[in-house]
This record gives sequence, C-alpha cells and structure tokens, in this order.
Amino acid sequence: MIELTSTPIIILAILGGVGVALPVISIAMKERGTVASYGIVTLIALFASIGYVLYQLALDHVAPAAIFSQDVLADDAFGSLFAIAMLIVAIFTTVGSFSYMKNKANPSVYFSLILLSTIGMVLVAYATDLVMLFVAWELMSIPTYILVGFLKKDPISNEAAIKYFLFGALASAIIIYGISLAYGITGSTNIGEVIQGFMVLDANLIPIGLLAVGMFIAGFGFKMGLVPFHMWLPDAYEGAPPTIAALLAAGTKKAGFAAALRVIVMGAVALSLDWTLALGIIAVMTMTVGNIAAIMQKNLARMLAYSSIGHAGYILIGLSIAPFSTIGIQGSLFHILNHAVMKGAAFIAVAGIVTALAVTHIEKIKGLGRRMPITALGLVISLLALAGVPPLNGFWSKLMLFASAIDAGTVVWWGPWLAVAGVLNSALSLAYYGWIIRKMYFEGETEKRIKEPRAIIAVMIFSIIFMVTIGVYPEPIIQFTEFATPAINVAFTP
Amino acid sequence: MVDALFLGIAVLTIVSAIAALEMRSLIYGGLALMGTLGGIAGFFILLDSPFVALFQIAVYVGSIAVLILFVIMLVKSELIFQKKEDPKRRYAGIALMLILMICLGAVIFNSGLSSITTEEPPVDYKEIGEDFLIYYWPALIAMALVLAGSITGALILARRQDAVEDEQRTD
Amino acid sequence: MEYALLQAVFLPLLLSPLAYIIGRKVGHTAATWFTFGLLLYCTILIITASIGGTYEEHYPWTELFGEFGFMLDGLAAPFAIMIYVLCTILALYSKPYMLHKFHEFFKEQAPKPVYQSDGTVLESVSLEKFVNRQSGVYYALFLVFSMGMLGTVLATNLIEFYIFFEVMLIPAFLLIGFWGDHPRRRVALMFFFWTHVGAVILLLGLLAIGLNVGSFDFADINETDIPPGILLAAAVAIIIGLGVKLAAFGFHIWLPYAHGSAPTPISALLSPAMIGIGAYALFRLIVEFLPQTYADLSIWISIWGVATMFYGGAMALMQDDIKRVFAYSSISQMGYLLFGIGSMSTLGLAGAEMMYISHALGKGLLFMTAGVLIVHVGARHLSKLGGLAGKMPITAVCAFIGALTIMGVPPTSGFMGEWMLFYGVLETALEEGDDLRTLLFALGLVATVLTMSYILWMFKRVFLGKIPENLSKVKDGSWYMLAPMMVLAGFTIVVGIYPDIFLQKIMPYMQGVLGG
Amino acid sequence: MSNELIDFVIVSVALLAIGIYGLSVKRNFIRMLFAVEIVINAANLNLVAFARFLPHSGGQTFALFSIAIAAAEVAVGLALIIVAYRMYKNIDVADFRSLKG
Amino acid sequence: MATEIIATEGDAMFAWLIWILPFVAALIIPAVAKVSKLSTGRVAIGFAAMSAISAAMLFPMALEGHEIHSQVDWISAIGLKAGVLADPLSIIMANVVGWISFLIICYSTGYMKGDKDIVRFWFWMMFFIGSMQLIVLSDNLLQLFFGWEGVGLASYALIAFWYRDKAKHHVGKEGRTVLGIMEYYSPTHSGMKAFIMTKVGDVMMLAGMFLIFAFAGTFGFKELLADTAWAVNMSAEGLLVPAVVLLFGGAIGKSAQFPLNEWLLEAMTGPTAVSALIHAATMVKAGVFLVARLGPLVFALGAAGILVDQFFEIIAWVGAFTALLLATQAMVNPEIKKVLAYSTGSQIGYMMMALGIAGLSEQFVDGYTAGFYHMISHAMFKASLFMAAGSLLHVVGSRFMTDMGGLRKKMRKTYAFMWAAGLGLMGAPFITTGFWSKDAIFAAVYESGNEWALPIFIIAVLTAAITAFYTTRMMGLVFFGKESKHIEKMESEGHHIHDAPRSMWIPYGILAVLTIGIGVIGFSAEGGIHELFTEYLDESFGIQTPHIDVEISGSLGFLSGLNPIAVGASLVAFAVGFGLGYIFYIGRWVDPVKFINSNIFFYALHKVILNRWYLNAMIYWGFVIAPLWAARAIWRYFEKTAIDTGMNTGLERSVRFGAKVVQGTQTGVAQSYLFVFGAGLLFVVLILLI
Repeated sequence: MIELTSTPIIILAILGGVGVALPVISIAMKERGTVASYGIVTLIALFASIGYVLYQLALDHVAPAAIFSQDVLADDAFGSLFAIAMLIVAIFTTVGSFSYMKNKANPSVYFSLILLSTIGMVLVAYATDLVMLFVAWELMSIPTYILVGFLKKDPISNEAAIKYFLFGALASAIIIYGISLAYGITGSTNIGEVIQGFMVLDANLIPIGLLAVGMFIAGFGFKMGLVPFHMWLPDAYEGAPPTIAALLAAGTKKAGFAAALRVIVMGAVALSLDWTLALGIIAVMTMTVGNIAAIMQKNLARMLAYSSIGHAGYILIGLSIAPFSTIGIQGSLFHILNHAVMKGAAFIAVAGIVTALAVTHIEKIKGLGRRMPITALGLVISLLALAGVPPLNGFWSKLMLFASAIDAGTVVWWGPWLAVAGVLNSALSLAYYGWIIRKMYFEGETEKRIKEPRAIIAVMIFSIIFMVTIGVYPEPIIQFTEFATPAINVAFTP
Repeated sequence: MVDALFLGIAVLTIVSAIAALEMRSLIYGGLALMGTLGGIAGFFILLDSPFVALFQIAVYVGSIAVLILFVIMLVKSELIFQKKEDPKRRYAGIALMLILMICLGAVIFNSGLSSITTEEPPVDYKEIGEDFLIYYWPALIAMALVLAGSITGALILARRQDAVEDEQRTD
Repeated sequence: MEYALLQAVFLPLLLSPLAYIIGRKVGHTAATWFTFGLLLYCTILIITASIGGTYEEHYPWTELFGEFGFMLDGLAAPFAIMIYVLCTILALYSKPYMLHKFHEFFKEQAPKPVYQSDGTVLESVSLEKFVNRQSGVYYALFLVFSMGMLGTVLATNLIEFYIFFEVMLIPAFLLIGFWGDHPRRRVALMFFFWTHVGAVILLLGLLAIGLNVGSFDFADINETDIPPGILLAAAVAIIIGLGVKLAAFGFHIWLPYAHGSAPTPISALLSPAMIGIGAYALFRLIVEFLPQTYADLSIWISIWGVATMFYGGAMALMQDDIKRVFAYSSISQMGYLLFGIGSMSTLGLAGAEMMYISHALGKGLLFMTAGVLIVHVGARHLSKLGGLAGKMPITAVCAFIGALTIMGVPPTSGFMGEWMLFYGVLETALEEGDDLRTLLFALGLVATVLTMSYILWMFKRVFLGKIPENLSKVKDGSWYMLAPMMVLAGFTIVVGIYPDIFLQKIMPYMQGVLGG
Repeated sequence: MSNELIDFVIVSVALLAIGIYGLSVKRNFIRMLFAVEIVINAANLNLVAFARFLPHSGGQTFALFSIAIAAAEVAVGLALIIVAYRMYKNIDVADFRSLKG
Repeated sequence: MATEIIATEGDAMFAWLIWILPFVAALIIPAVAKVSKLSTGRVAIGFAAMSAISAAMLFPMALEGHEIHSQVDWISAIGLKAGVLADPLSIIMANVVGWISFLIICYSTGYMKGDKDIVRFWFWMMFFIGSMQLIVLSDNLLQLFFGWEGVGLASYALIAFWYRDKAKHHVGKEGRTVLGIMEYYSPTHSGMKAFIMTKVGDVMMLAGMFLIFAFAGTFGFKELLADTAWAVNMSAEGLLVPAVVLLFGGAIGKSAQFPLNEWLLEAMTGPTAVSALIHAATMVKAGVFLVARLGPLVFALGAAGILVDQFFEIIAWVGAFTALLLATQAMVNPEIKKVLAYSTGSQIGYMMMALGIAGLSEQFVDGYTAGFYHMISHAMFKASLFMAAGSLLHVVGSRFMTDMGGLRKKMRKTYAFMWAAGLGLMGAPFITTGFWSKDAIFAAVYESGNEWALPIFIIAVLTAAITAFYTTRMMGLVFFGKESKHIEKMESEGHHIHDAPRSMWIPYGILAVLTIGIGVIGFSAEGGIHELFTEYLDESFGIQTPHIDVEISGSLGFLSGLNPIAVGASLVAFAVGFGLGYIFYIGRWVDPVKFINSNIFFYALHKVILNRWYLNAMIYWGFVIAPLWAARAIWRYFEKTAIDTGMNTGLERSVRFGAKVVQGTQTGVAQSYLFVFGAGLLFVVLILLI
C-alpha cells in the first residue's frame, strides 16, 4: 500500500482537487471569474506541488534512481526529476496563458485541463504499474486533445485537434495491445514483475516480448515524436494555441520519454536482445527528418515543432545506448529537463508574439529584436540553447549524449556514428535557428518597440536565468540526473 | 480445438467489423459496430468473464454506440453516406492490413503462445474488486479525473454559445 | 596576483553590459575608452602573470567533466598576449571605423520619422542617439568576443576549451550580422554554420579523448597514456575540426566571405587572432596530448599545410577586393602554421607559434590598413585604388611593415617565424631521410615567393603607381586609427629583432613536448 | 476450456489490422472512430483472453479501465466532430488539410 | 704578423658602429625631417662619414692581420648569438662600402635636390648602407641574412622610389615587346621584379643555411671553421656541395648572375644615385662578398680532403657565362644606364669567375685576390661612371644615348672623368686599376691549371674585348658626333647645357681620379692585398700558399710577377675592343646600323642580343604569365565553382531539396499519417525481430 504522503499522491490530491474544483467554482460564480483569478489559483496549486516535490527531495524521502515497487506508484528520484520538469512546464504554460487567454472563453476549464494533464504527466513518470501508466497516460492525453482544439472558432485548431486525437486514440489502443501482450507472457502488470518475467522468459515467447516492446515504441513514440510516428506532431503544434504547444512539446513529450525509459528500455534490456540498434536507427531517422524538415519552414511554431522532433532523436541516443554507457540515460534525463525549459520558453515566446502581434509567420517577425526585446532575447537564448551552443544548458546535455555515444563506441561499432549524426544534425539545426535570429535582429531595422505582455516577460526572464545558470554551472543538475538515473547497467547488462 | 460457438462469434465479430467500416450508410455501419462490440462481449463470456462482458455491453452498446448514433443523426444526411475513397489509398490500406495480419499472426503463431491452454478455473469476481480498491486505487482516482476532464472538456467544446467570442488568429 | 586570469577572462564579460550602458547613456567616445581601459587592464594582468614560469588557476566545476582552470604556459602565453594586445588596440581603432559605419547605416536604415495623421512628427531618432546605441552594443559584443578568444587559449579542460571555442562565435556572428558589409546576413550565417560544423566535429574528437582517459582535465590527459583504440579517429576528427577553424584548404570557403564582410576591426581580430586559435588547439591537443598519433599524422598535416599555402596564395592573386586578398592571404598563412605544426621538430613548432604571432601582427596591420582605406578613401577594390602612398604616408608605412611581416622579411617578426618553421621541416626531413619532407620543404620555400608576389602586387596596386583622379583629395587616417597601427608596426619589428621575448617561453615548452 | 489462447489472439490480431486499415483508408471521422473502437476492443479481447489463461484477475481489471477510458475518448472525439461540423458542415477528415508541409 | 683575436672595447665598438650608425641615421632622419627637411641630407652625410671613419679606424688593424670577434646574446632561447667579425676581408670591404657610399651620399645631395620625397630617400639610402655593412660584418649566417634581406628590401624601396610611375622614370622603350612581353617597365614594377627575383636567390640561400645549420648546429663562421666534423658528415650524405651551392644561389640572386640576372636592368628605374650604390657598393657586391666569405671556408674543407670542386666549378662557370652574356647585351642597348648595368653584371661575372677559379687552382690566394681586387676597382670606376651618367641624365633629361651626342665640349668635366673611369672599365693598360685587376684574373685563370682553365680564359678575354668595345661605344655616342635632335630642341627652348653642380661632380671626380691614381700603382697595390690575404687565409683558414721566390731586380722588376700571356691577352682585347669602338662610334667611319643590316647573320645576332637572348621573355612566360594563368583557371573553374558554389550553394540546395522531400511526405491528410503510423509499427517490429 503506497503511503499517502508520498509525492505522487500529494500531487494527485492537490492538482486533482484544484483541477476538478475550478470548473465547479466557475459555474458557481456564473462564469464571471477573470482569467487572472483562475490562473493564480492554478499557479498556487502548481507551486505547492513543485514545492512538495522539492521538500520531499530535500528531506531524502525519495528513493534514489528508478525503483520498482509493489505498488502502482513509486516515490523515486526519477519521477521527481520528471515531476519538476513537468511542473515547470505547467507553470510556464499557465503564466503564458495569463495574457494569451485574455478575452477568450472558458478560462476555468482551460486551466483545469492543464492541471489534469499535468497530473497525468507527473504520474506517468512515477508509475510502476502498466495499468497506472496507461491511465496516467490517458489522463495526460485526453485533456490535451481538448486543449489543442480549444479555439473553437479557429479551423486549424480544430483540425490539429482532430489529427492529434486520431493519432492519440490509435496510439492508446496500440499501447493497450502492447500491455496485453506483455501481461500475457509475464502474468503481471507491475512493471518490476514484468521485467522480471522478461528476464526468465521462455525462448519461444521472446518474439511476443519483442512485439510488445515494438508496440510500446510505437505507442509511446507517438508522443515523443519519433519518426515514423511523428506525422501528427507539426500539424498539432502549429494548430494548437502556442501555450498548449509548449505544454505538448515540453511536457507530454517528456512523459513519453519517462514511459519509454521505464518500460521500453527496461523491458528491452531485460530481453537482452539486439534492440539497441533499432532504437539507434530510429534516433538517427528522427533527428535527421526533424532537422531537415525544419529548415524550410515559414511558420515559427511549426519550425519549433520540427525542431522538437529533432530533439527527440537526440534524447533517444541516450536511450539507445543505455546498456553500454553510464552517462547515456543521464544525458537523456538532463536533456529532457533542459528541453522542457528551452522548448517551453520558445513556445511561450511564440505565445507572446501571437498575443502581441497575432503572427507566427517568420517573415512577419522581422525586427522583433526591436519590437519586443525581452521576448526576442528569450527566444534567441532558448534557440541557441536548443542548438547546443555553449555556455547554455542545452550544450551540456547534448554533450553528455554525444559523449555517451562515443563512450559506447568501445562496445558497439555504431555508437560513435550516432554521435556523428548527432553533431552534424546539431550543426544543421543552427541553420534554421540562425535564420530566425537573422530575421529578428538583422532585418526590419525600422520597427518600433511595442508593449510586451508582462506574464511572458516573467517566463522569459526565468528561463533565461535558468538556461544561462545551468549552462555556466551544470553540476547540480548533473548530480541530480545521476541520482535519478535508473541503475539498469548494473542490473541488466548481460 | 475450436468449437462452433467460438467460430460463430469470431465470424460475427470480424464480418461486422468490416461491415462497420465498409457499409455505405453510416447508420448501418454504426449498427454493425454494435455487432462487433457485442461479439467481443460474447468472447468475454466465452472466456468466463461475464463481469467484463456486462460492462462492455453496458458501456459500449448501451452508451457509446448510442452516442455515436445520435451524432450521426445530428449531421447532415449526405455526410452519412460514404464518399468515394481514393482507390490507391484503399489498396495500400488493404495491403497494409494483410501484411500486418500475416506478420503479427505469424509471429504469434510461431511463438510459444500457440501451445498455451488452461484447465484451471476462472478467477473470482471478488478479486477484481480487491484489485480495484487495494492495488489500483490511485489509478481509479486518476481514471475518475480522466472522466471528469473529458466530460467537462467535451461539454465545453460541444457547447454552442460562449460568453466571450473567440478571437481568430489573423495570419 | 590571485584571480588574475579569472579577472582577465571574465571582467570583459561581466562588464560588457556596462559598456552598453555607457555607450548608450554617455556616448561612443566614453564607450571606446572604457573598453580600451578595461582591456588594457586585462592585458597587463596577463602579461604580469606570464612573467615567470607557468601560471595556473583552478576552480571547482563539474565532477563529470573536470575542473575549471586557466593556465598560462609557454604555449598559451604568447597566444594570450597577442589576442589581448590586438583586442586592446583594436578597441581604439574601432572608434572611427565604426563611427563611419554607423553613419552609413543611419542613412540606410535609421527609423524614419513617424508622422501622425495630421502631419506632425510623432517620433524620430537623432543621429547621435542612434550612434550611441549602436556603439554600446558594439563594444559590449566586442568585449564578449575578446573574452571568448582568451578563454580558449587559457582553458585547462577539454570541455571548457570547447565552450570558449564556441562562445567566441556568437559575438562574432552578431558583429558580422549587425555591421558587416553586404551580404552580411548570409555571410554571418555562413560563418556561424561552418565554424560550428568544425567545432562539433572537434567536439567528437575531444569527447573520444576525454572518455578514453576518463578525465577531461589537461593535466590528467597529459599524464595518461591514451589507449590506441579509437585514437586515430579522434585525432582525425580533431584535425578536421580545427582545419575548418584554420580555414585549411578544402574547408576554407567560409573565410573569404567572413573576413571580407566583417566590419574591419572584427576582420582584424578574426583573421589574426581567432583562426589561429585552431593552431593553438593543434599544438595542445595533437602535439602535446597525442604525440604518437601526431608522429603518424605529421606528414599529412605538412602536406595539407603546403597545399593551403599555395592555394591561398594563388587565390589571393586573383582577388580584387582588398579584404578578400587579405582573407586568402590568411588562408595561406594558416597553411604555414599547419606546415610548421607538421614539422615534428622543436624549432619547427616554435616557428609555427612565432608565425602565429607574426601573422597576428602583420595581418592585423594589413586589415587595419584596409579599414583606413574604407573609411578615408571609400574604396576597397584594388582596381579603383592606386598611388595612395603620398596621400596617406603613415598608413602606407604601417601597411608596408605589415606586408613585410607577412612576407617574412627581416627585421620583422615574420622572418623569425618563418626561418624557424622552415628549418624545423628541413631538420626532420634530414633526420628521417624523408624525401617527401624535403620536397615539401622546397615547395614551402617556393610558396614564400608566391606570398611575396601577391603581397607586393597588392601593395603596388594600392599605394604605388598613378593615383586615380577621384582620390586626389584623400587624407591620412585619424590618430585613433594610426596610433594602433604604429604600435603594431613597432611591435613586429621589436619581435623581429629580439624574438627572445616570446621564444624564451615557447622553446622550453616545445622542447618539453617533443622531448617527452 | 475447449478454445485455445491462440484462437482469441488471432481474432484480436485480425481486428487490430482491420482497425488500422479503417483508420488509414476511411475519410469519414465517425467511421474512423469506429476503427479506433475496433482496435481498442481487439486489445481488450487480448487482455481478457490472457487473463483467463494465466489465470489472473489483472487482465480483467485492466479491461474495465480500458473500456471506461475508451468511453471518455469517444466522448472527446464526438465533441471534436461537433465542433468541426459546426465550422465546416463537413466531417470528412481528408478535407482537413490546411496544416501541412 | 700574428693573427689573433683582439677584442679591446674600443675597437669592437667601431666594428659595431660601422653598421649600427647608418641604421641610427635611418631612424632619426624622419624625426629630423619634422624639424627641417633640408638638414636631413646633412644628417645622412654625417652618419655616412662617421660609419666610414669607423671603418677606417679599423684599417690599420686589418693591415696587421688582426681581427675582432665580438658577440652578444641574441636569440638565447636557441642559443644564437649576434656578433661582428672584423677580419681583414670584412674591414677592407667595409672601407670600400663605407667610403664609396659616403661619396654617393654626397652626390645625392645635389642629385636629389628638391625632391619632395627626400626623407624617404635618405631613410632607405642609410638603411641600404647599414644593411650592407651588416652583411659585411656579421659573424654568422643568420645575422648576415638580416642584412641580406635588408639590402633586398632597400633595393625594392629605392628602385620603386619614384612610385608615381611617371613616364620619364620608366626604362625600356614604350611599346616594344619581345615574344609578347613588354620591354617597358615602371619603377614599381621593377622594384617588385628586383625584390622577387632576388628573393628566389634568398630562398635558396636559406635552404643552404638550414642544411648547414642542421649538421653544424651553428650559423657562426668561426664556429663552422673551428670544428669541421659537420662537413665530414654532410659530405658523407652528399649534402655538402648542394648546401654550399644553395648558398651560392643567394649570391646569384643578389649579384644578378645567370639565371637571375634580369632584375638588374630594370633596377635602373631608381634614381641614379641608387643605381650607383647598388652597383658599386651595396647590393650586387653582397653576392661577391658572400662568395669571398665562404670560398676560403669551403676551400679549407677541400684541403681537408672533402670533395668540393663542383662548387667552385659552378661558381666559375656561372661567372664566366654571365660575364659574356651581359657584355654582349651591353653592346647594343641604347640606354646609358642600362649599358652600365649590363656592364656591372658582366664585371661581377668576372669576380665570380675569379673566386671560382681560385678554388680550382693550387694557389687559392691568386684567384681570390684577383676577384676581390677587381671588386674594389670596379666599385670605384662603376660608382664614378654611374654618377657621371646620372649627371648626364640630369642635364639632358633622357635616358637614351641617341638623345645625347656631341656633349664633350658642353660638359668638359664629366667628359674627362667619364673617360678616366671608362678606361678603368675597359682595362686600359698599365694606368688603370681595371687593367691590373682584370689582368690578375686572367693570370689566375690561366695559371690555375684546371681542365676548364682554357675555355674560361678565352671567354674572359673575349668579354674583355667586348667590354672595351661597348665602353667606347658609350663614350662615342654620348660625347662625340653631332648633337642629337633632342639636344637641339632643348637648346632652342632655352636650356643651357652645362656641367652638373659641384656637389655632383666632385664625388665622381674623386673616384675617377682614384681609378687612374691607384691604377698607376695598381700592381703593387694588388701585391699588398695579395700578401695580406695570403697571411689571412693561412692564419684563419689554414690555407697554405706555396711560396714562390721571384727575383726582383731592375726597374722593370715589378713586372716580372706578371704572366705575359695574360698581359698580352689583355692588351689585345683592349686594342680590339677599343679599335672597333673607335671605328664605329668615335671616328664614325662606318655606320653601325648599315653594318648590322648588311648581313643576315649580324642582323639575327643583333636581334637576339637586343632581345636579351630572350631570357627575360622566357622568365616572364614561365614564371609570371603561366602561374597567373593557372591561378586564374583555378579561381574560375575550381574555387568559384567547385568550392564556393559546391560547398555553399550546393550544400544549401541539397538541404533544401531534402527539406522539400520530407515536407512532401507531410501531406496534411490524416489518413496518410495514420497509414505511416501503421507501416511504422510494422517497421519497428520487423527491425526488432531481425
């Protein structure tokens, strides 16, 4: 029986309570509450949650690394890391929404859905049972379907939601199918037991195990934006309200990785077959497709969407060589955390631009450096961090990922090639990040400054500080990721 | 050995699944879908899980299918009838379907699954309840939130008029 | 002297916002002198720190990637000194040049007055305000750029090295993008892209070394015998990555664009100071850390060097734009550096480092000359210049000294670099009885004649011959421009006559490297 | 039990393939919803079948979860259809292609 | 006399001052110019005089056979020291350079009067002199190379002194082409040509230096001599001769020997004072001095049993061939300064020949003395001739001899002094230094006993005859015959043609007088040098000279040391050359143009010679046009296309294409997306299973 004071339960209680209460309050107040009031309530809940996570960490109530418990949830550092990332993203989204949601309908439901989705993301990371994982996964997904289509009068928002929904539904079904197979051959839905089961699997049942892993890759890969399960992603990110795109790109995507880390990697390691190369191939495909497609984009949100596909590829490097290098998963975790902040900040900046200027077309953000200096600066820094330019945080996590790939070179021949593909893609990505910077700073010299939404500025300043500080002194986060890394190498390496 | 009942339900399920997708009229398609869902319920009964079967019938046939039918009625009548599909896409889809069936089927068929049979008695319903309350209780809460979220969200989306007009993006 | 290097590296970074504010609130002259003073202070710090033996500072950093340190040893000190000396005097030089540029830009793109519907002016920006704001940004970026270059040569950790290596690109990218010449945007991107590609390839090599050793600290790497596993691949990756930085033949294409388009003070930093850092890295990473691999690859480095020497020289002959001449000349000079680095001999390596110093001085002078021409003549195409020696005598003299330095004619420092470098190549050729090296030596000497040809021809077309009629009213540059040039010109001659200033530090290091 | 596990699994695989076929060919949103339902039911069938043959209660429990969540999903999907229909007077997904490239 | 290294403070100081003073002058002249432009000339004269006097102070010591070797730390990091080595050779040389350049500087105050770039002129002149003295006094090769390059640099700056490229400062005839190459050079072009061509030599010299340094570990002359193990090692590897030949390559470049001779002619674009300095004291003499420095060293190695003959053979043949080559060209050239320039190259060839033959003969000192003595005498009369020619140009305003003529009455002093110096060049018997030095060369060649002695001797005599001929031709064209149209035109315009001002004619007067004056006692002067060098070579290099007892008796006893064949050949050559010249140009009995056109053979020969044996054109085609063409081809068809377009545009395009392809898959149709999803599932399962 899981303790009632453990982190996931408390988060579930706080956020769930507030999330359900918000629409009720709204109806009770006859829908007269302002955006800010709902937003502040949401923020308080989120800050309380993040505070609790940190409190638990500080008091060492949290188990190190990823553990497998007899319960459906485990209060471990792995989950805490994701929880922090998700909650930061949720805070970003909420703050960004202050200005974005102004004069839009149904703010209470909007914030409530954000909260519910956040619970889902957090619980995905904490889940140690496939059923819990699946329910959390749906709790994360279903509100986002609605949020993506939240602009009811906007056809592209609806179109994005429909595409996203269809993919999501299929992916959920595939996940259930995968779970059913895994369950069928191991007789349990507890992840720990499933992995134990995998390790002692009959040789003639192994193909079923692989089938299950394949379905997990497809199902979770859809959220992560892995090629070839990425097709919905640019459309949905472009069509969604940019704040929600931030939530998707920075939050739900990471939950996909949390699930993948717990389930795919662990399971695959347990199966001890040559599955790593498959992930490696997907990683290279993913980053290449994402970066190449991003180059010619005209829409800022869409470009960022493709870039986030590319980043999924980088993160996958760490996963694919997890058994061969100690820093692979660490790098992935670090990059997940970083990417949450970087991509979140970038999308919130887009939200700011949309709020202030109602444009997302790259040609139309000329001279943004003069029009909205702080937003533009935040965007530039997050773009550079995404490109992995030191001394920003993105550099360190990419460094660790590439380092792990090279480190793995002593075991598997293709390890360094992952790193080569990674660095070349990283360099290629600079072309389109640089393009945005060029548009913002080197053109449109005659623009005038306009007022920037204050909430956006707050997010920008926070993320700039975060990115630069971590970039200059990454040690604490590296330590933390080390603390949070599942100890698979010791346990499962054949 | 496959018995006749199983065979009958299997044929019913698969044929009505295909019919649900291929019937010209959406309404008949919806009815055929109910056939599929009912067939699945039948399988559940075959598998000695009447509780799940009843739940299936209650939720799916009783509510979801009806909901779908309502929506079908709601939209314009010409939309109910199928438009012509792109033949290329259709053939590609059929090919994909067959390949998937053959590949996955072959994998499963060649694996150790094919030899599994059981003579043990089915699990007691009470165990399901215990599972829910003792082991899966956080998941249950989470599911409650899912349902709450989806219902409020769906309501908000489906609601016709809003207090404040949405602004549309200009570009 | 505690924290001397920390100050020298990070003061410019930390005070760069102050430079911006001063530029904006007080004016560009104040910003100029502030930048100059700050850099001068830092330069003095470095010079005092470099007197005496190796000087090091260490600070805790990450556990995984090692500690954060600075080191001034025989290799780093000359590089560090040259970089900051150049930065310091270029801060002064920038003033008139950038002022010229800002005025040009003001005409082109100043915000047009905003009129209200009734015709009254709602808003307009005065020239002075525009200039002050621009110069604030310029000097802030300038300081960051300086800091990036210095950090690279002082770093004691592979990752730290890489960070600085990349950090200097960003301000350079922005400087080119903001104030470069047409097509500045494309060039800025191209510059950023290519150098970044080089850097990431380098990163792969660095990672391979660091992971093989198990530590990224220079001190540890130096002590450990690196297992030969993927050593060759790592070395090749490093060499290719640095080859891009050095603009060696094959990877040089970004350089003519970048140097041609960058605002001239920045060209004068890019070419002499920045790209040569690739050579520093070759010394540190290949020669010092991977001696065995270095021995295997040195001949290829030499060949690449000779190819670069000839190619850069030949292409420089074909240019009409004076800054592109210098750009190709830089490529050619980087060929000399590569050639020297491939020499496998103490004197050759020391010569290559001297060559960096002399290239910094000489090419700095030449680029500054180009800047004077751009500002005071308004032309940069050789076909439109001529006979200016009489009109701008001091510039001509300084340019001539710069030209001599590049040609390697005594008593300029160029000769001191060149003879040691060539001797080093010959020494190894004789020791190994290697005919290929002997041939390379001969070819290298021929390349010096080529160098001389394009430099002299350039000089003739700019300063000698008949003067075009439209240039008859040209005046010499202002003292802000001339004084820095004269300082460099004096410096190159002093080093040329008394190279011990640097060689005292360089030789023991090189002996240690090759002896060990 | 006279029926073997493999029989149920094969039926489930067939339904899965049919569902994917429906999703990748059909243009009508509602029909695509049908296909989704078919896939989910295939998975449920699998779950219950495995639960019976293990025997273990977890599968059934999961099937219950999955049925409930499928219901929630369908509700959201229908809401989206209604919104789309209101805007376009059309529920043909293949015509929703303004986002591309 | 005992040779010992004395390094008393004072004397060493003089040795340093000789070369430092001109540099100091060069540095302070620009500063002085800020105060007064006029006084720069005085500063230059003063420092030149002080430098010359410093050299003179050491002269007594040289006569006693002492030497100074003083060193200071230089590049201590590699253990190199800077130093001066003042042995008899360098002291004599320093005196020659110092005094002649002093006179030229004096001359320049008149010649350059009123030039607005006078400061630059003084700067480079002093730099030039300083560099030359640095070469002379260096005790090691590296330091010598500093002077060596300094000389090249100064020559570049001075040849291109009139950098504005006015037509009157060009050389050659406008529009004249040889094989498509213009034979018309602007000062700036000539400067570059000189600098680059000599650089080719310098590069060879560097290579030679490095080879020696690689084995010996030192650049110092003294150290090289002290321990000759390096030479043994080098010789064993077969590198000794290549190394010293490469060093000689430097001398070839600087002294304008074949095949790097072509720059010397265009060097005439500089002010005439510069030409005088280049030809008499500094630049071209540097090469001879280098050979004189190295010759004994190499010969001493040869004496130690190491085979070095090839080195001397190469020197001798290069010298001989150059002497003939350039002498022939001097016969036909219409420009007075160019004739003198050809003549210089030719005379330097003589010196090289002598120094080379010295190494091939039993008695090294004979050839050595002859070459060196010829250098001294040549310095005097060539300086004089150039300065005189300069005053002609100054007065007439044209560089073509065809624009002169009949000037002997108008410019009496110049006429007289030019005859005196010209006779020296021709080697007029018994009264000129030129005769004695040339005779010594003939004798050295003839007596060397080498297998090549005879052909070289014949070439030498032939060249002597040609020399006499072209000198006579020059005198005839300038001073005899009718006045040219150019002169008539000038007179009609009111220019009065008269002698140059005093500051100009006195210097060349002094040298002309010296040519004759020393010539009268020439043989004994040569004897003195001979004795001095015998001692010097013996003490410093261990080169023993077998003593030949000659009975000195009677009034004509001093002639008994002469080789009758050499004297005879010399006399005949002078007679033939002078006679032919008199027939054509002074007496004007035969019209040279008609004579040449009378015969296809003469015509062809004339044309070949006039076109410089096509050497210049071939060098341009081979080393200027062809490389430029290649560079242009690379630029057009490789750099701009393959590299630039390929790597920038090409990369961009391919990435764009890739982007288009990827974007093409993103059709916007949900069904295709889902199809890809299904296929992707299959793909993943398959790669997992495989």
